[in-house]
Amino acid sequence: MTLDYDAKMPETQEGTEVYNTDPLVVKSHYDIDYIHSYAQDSEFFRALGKKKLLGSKCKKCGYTYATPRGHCMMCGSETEWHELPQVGKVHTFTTCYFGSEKFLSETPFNLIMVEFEGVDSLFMARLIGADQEDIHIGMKVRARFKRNLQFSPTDVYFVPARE
Amino acid sequence: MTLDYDAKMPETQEGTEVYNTDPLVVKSHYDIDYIHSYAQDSEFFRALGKKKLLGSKCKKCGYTYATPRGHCMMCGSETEWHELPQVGKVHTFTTCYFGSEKFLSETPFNLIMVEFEGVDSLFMARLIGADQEDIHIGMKVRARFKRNLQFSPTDVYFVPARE
Amino acid sequence: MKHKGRNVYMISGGVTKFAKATPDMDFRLRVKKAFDYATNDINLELKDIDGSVASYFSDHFQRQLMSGIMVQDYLGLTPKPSKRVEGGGATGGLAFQTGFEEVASGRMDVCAVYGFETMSHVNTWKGNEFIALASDTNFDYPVGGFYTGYYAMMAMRHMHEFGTTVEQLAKVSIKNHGNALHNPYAQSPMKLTVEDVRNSPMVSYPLTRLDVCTMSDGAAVAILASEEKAFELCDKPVLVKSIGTGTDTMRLSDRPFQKVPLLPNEKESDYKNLKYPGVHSFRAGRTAAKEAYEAAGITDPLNEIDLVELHDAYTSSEIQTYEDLGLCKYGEGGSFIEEGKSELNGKVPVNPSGGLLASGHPVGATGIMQAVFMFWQLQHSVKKHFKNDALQVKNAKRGLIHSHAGTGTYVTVSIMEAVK
Amino acid sequence: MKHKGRNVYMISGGVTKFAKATPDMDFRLRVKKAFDYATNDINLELKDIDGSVASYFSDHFQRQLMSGIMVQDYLGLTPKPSKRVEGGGATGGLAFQTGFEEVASGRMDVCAVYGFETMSHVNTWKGNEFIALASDTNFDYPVGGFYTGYYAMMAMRHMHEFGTTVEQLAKVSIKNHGNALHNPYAQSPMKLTVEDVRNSPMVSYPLTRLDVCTMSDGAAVAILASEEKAFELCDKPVLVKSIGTGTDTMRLSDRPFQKVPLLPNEKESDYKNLKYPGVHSFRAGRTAAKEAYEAAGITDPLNEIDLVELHDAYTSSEIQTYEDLGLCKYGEGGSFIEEGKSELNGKVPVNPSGGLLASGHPVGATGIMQAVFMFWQLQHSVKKHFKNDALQVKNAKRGLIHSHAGTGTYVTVSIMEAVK
Ligand SMILES: [Zn+2]
Ligand SMILES: [Zn+2]
Repeated sequence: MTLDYDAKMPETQEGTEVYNTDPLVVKSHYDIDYIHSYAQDSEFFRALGKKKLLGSKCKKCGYTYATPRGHCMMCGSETEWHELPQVGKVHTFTTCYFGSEKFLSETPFNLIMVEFEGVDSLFMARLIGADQEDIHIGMKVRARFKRNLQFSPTDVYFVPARE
Repeated sequence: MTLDYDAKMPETQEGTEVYNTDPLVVKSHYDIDYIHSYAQDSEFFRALGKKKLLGSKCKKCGYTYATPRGHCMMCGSETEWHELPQVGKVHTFTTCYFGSEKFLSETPFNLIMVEFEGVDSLFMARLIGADQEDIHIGMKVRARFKRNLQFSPTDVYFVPARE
Repeated sequence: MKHKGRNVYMISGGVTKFAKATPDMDFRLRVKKAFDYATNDINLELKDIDGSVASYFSDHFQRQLMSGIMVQDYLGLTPKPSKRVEGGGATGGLAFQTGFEEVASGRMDVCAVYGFETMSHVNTWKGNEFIALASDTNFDYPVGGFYTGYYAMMAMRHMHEFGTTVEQLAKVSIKNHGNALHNPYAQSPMKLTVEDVRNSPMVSYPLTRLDVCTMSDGAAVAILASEEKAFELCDKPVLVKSIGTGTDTMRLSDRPFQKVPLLPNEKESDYKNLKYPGVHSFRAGRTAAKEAYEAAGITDPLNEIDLVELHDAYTSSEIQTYEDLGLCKYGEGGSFIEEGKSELNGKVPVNPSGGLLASGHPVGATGIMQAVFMFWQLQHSVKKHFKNDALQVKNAKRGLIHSHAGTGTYVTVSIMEAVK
Repeated sequence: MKHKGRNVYMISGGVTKFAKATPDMDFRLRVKKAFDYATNDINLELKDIDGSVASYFSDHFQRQLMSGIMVQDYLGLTPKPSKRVEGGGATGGLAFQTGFEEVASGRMDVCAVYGFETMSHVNTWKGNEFIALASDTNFDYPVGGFYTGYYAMMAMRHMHEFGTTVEQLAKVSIKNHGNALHNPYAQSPMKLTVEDVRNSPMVSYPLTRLDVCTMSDGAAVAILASEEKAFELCDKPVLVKSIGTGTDTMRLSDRPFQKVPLLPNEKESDYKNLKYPGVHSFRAGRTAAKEAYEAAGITDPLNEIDLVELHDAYTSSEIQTYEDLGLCKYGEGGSFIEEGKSELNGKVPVNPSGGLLASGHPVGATGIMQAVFMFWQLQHSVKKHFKNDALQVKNAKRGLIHSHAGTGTYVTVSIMEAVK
């Protein structure tokens, strides 16, 4: 090209949404598609498809986690997979009437921390089949699994269990 | 509700895109719509619609900026708006053959830093009407403005000017 | 502390009025306003400042990475040294402590710590989502990521362990919103009753709207200095006597069940059957308090601390924090507020400013705002800065500030003392 | 430094092999690998560590806010004190210096500094966008936000001011990729010619693919300690003699045109007509070097420093940095590489490890990786850790590490010295 002294950017009708002019307030959008690896925790998510709930057990000190953890925070050693019981108790709970934008349409929903017999730590999950006033600490709950996985920890959820 | 021991999350066909199973690699999307205020710099963007390029001038020490700055970094005092000349020189330049995802479709494009007579700092902009091999440091350029604003600093751009 | 570094003093501070949205100013200008207030108060010049620490929580809220350098630049502090410090809700406290270390280590004589957050960039529920991205995005966020939900579960367990009641939670809200009636910088001053709190919309059981702080735009600045410079530049510097920090696991699920780390005024038999921290207490808060108390030689916190500004993003966490700080024993937090011990005229006023609940919580600014309010208390200059002295704690000689990140992942405690 | 704090030593280090993508490990496990390497090397136990500093650049890259606490947690370091430090590309250097201050201030006896970044979370061009979000999102990012473009403009001006050539840039690429042939941790070892570099795809004129570093997954850990602990825990500790930091404006447009801040070996007449820094030089780099040199008593850097690991994200910035560090005068950077002065067997080997260009640049890990490689050089233990001693600088007694954020907004310089 030689120099074009009269070059002109083409006009487009791609506008900007403006919420105010003084100060000038505009809408600005951003989005991202991540390539996200579950890395050393992958087996947890795959196992949900086999209706298995996997925690971790320290090979050295035996501390047992209700969550996937490649290494033990107590002694620093490697853990191995450890199948969790599918029945536990409500250690604590809440019912969310509001929430993050992503989950607003699902409100109200119950969150619980589950304690399992013989396991040293807890597991956080949704509880369905009970309203806020039906839930109490110590209540027995059991795990259920989705058939069509989303490879999310919500592929497992809990329901009330008979005492 | 009384307790529902057989409660079941409805199955959906909302699946997850999976790139690998071992390790488990999934697509995860995130997007945000911001309510963004240009705040004390608003006038710069509005002025582009009147084909004016506004910089800032320190009320106290007189230092002149080719960019909007509410306060002077030299002495900490407030600045006032200061209309910039619309003709300047290329202080430095490049041509981008690759870029951020958002601008990939616009490559190759030229970026320049413009120096203006009597102004202490520079202004970054696109240059059109010239290919990489036509551009040189010291080259005269002039500002042009879009008619349909996007309230973006690209509402002003530069083209080669006759010496 | 292992060995003592140089003495560090706070010599000035500034805060913007926190508000839901202040679109007329960007974060740089907001910090500049707080910074100018602080520098004008003692006629400090840019050349007196050796460097800075930037405090903000979230690139997402800011819609701008490396916001710290843009403030450094706007304030005219380039090319001086600076860095950004972050740790969720405790960001301000951590940045304040980093400023302390800049001076204590001998590197800087005068260090400006500036904090800010722009939370009006998105609507409230998107804001809650941003905050929830600071929980484990593989295991916690997807389950219904919402920090109020996490705190509500902690509150429920605290109620279960200790018999804490929702009325006791409400009393924290009443106290803090009430104190704020006299704080011109506060976002939400309100005169409330227990019924008001309990009847406001339920957010996450048992926490209602009035048990939870709001989102804010705001900025705060603290200027720290060495002993020599402090007395040269300021008529009434305040000593930062000691600092402490604790951490805990990201996932609530992973919190252990062990023994309580004891303060000097506690004994093992106090907590025979208590598994600690579980999800009812903040081990990081206790750890931070222990470090700060040991370095300051405090063995009886309730009697050796005159006032406290603590991180009450939730009414329940204020009660839990009384216990972590050893103002009362674990389990006694509910009665501590019920008996009025943390009221403005109580044994140890807690959040005389109104706290986060009523002052607002622009995350990166919050911990520094606490330092500024505490500085004014210990200078006995509340009247000058608030234009009224209703909130001036009369005997304020030694104060504690406390900053806290999501479910207690990072907690800081710093002790400040009047010296004149 | 105003006053001297306690002496600080580096006592161990670990690095993962940097790679484009390592999906088998998340960031926590990557840090654990580097951490275990460091602790095993000197049989350090968790109980020996007083606290930590977390180093990572971007919440966007991590897809996780507060990633630091998840590492703290994974390493078993809770409830000990920690915080995250950030400053773009200089994050690692800033975190290393923060660890230094934790020890120098007397707060910690042993501090673990861990850095990491997961850049394989997005494709390369999205990654470039994330990085560009760390330029002014109102004024620079929308114009075509691309850091290689910004650096290319700086390089063009450097060529204009000083006559630097693209062949000289290429020589930096050849040197660093060549050195990496002997570094088993390096991502991109390559034997190159000037033609290879110039014929590789043009990214942003005049910078080609081989003038620019790549994105990486990786982690690095440095363990710092007080004098007493250093000699107790480690056979061959290395002194961190001094630290320095500088900053500059976020927008390149706002950089001033003033006088060069002189080093002791320079005089005003050297730079009669040079407007500084403009966009050809990094004022923050010069500021950082001045602070570090003054504190270490260095007056003649070229003769008093034996080797350098510097931030060569672009070949042009390595040349610019020779000048900022005073290894040569402003304007002489091109001939400095051309004359082989920074070669492995030159006057002062620069980036014997291969630098960022060849080792990789997982942002939060990078500055700490430099510290680890320098530590091994000064311990004369390269052979042990690399399984070959081709890169061991024979006379390595005093080294300089240099970390740098986008267009020189934050720059750190730290001086390390062998003591045994
Ligand atoms: Zn173990
Ligand atoms: Zn001025």
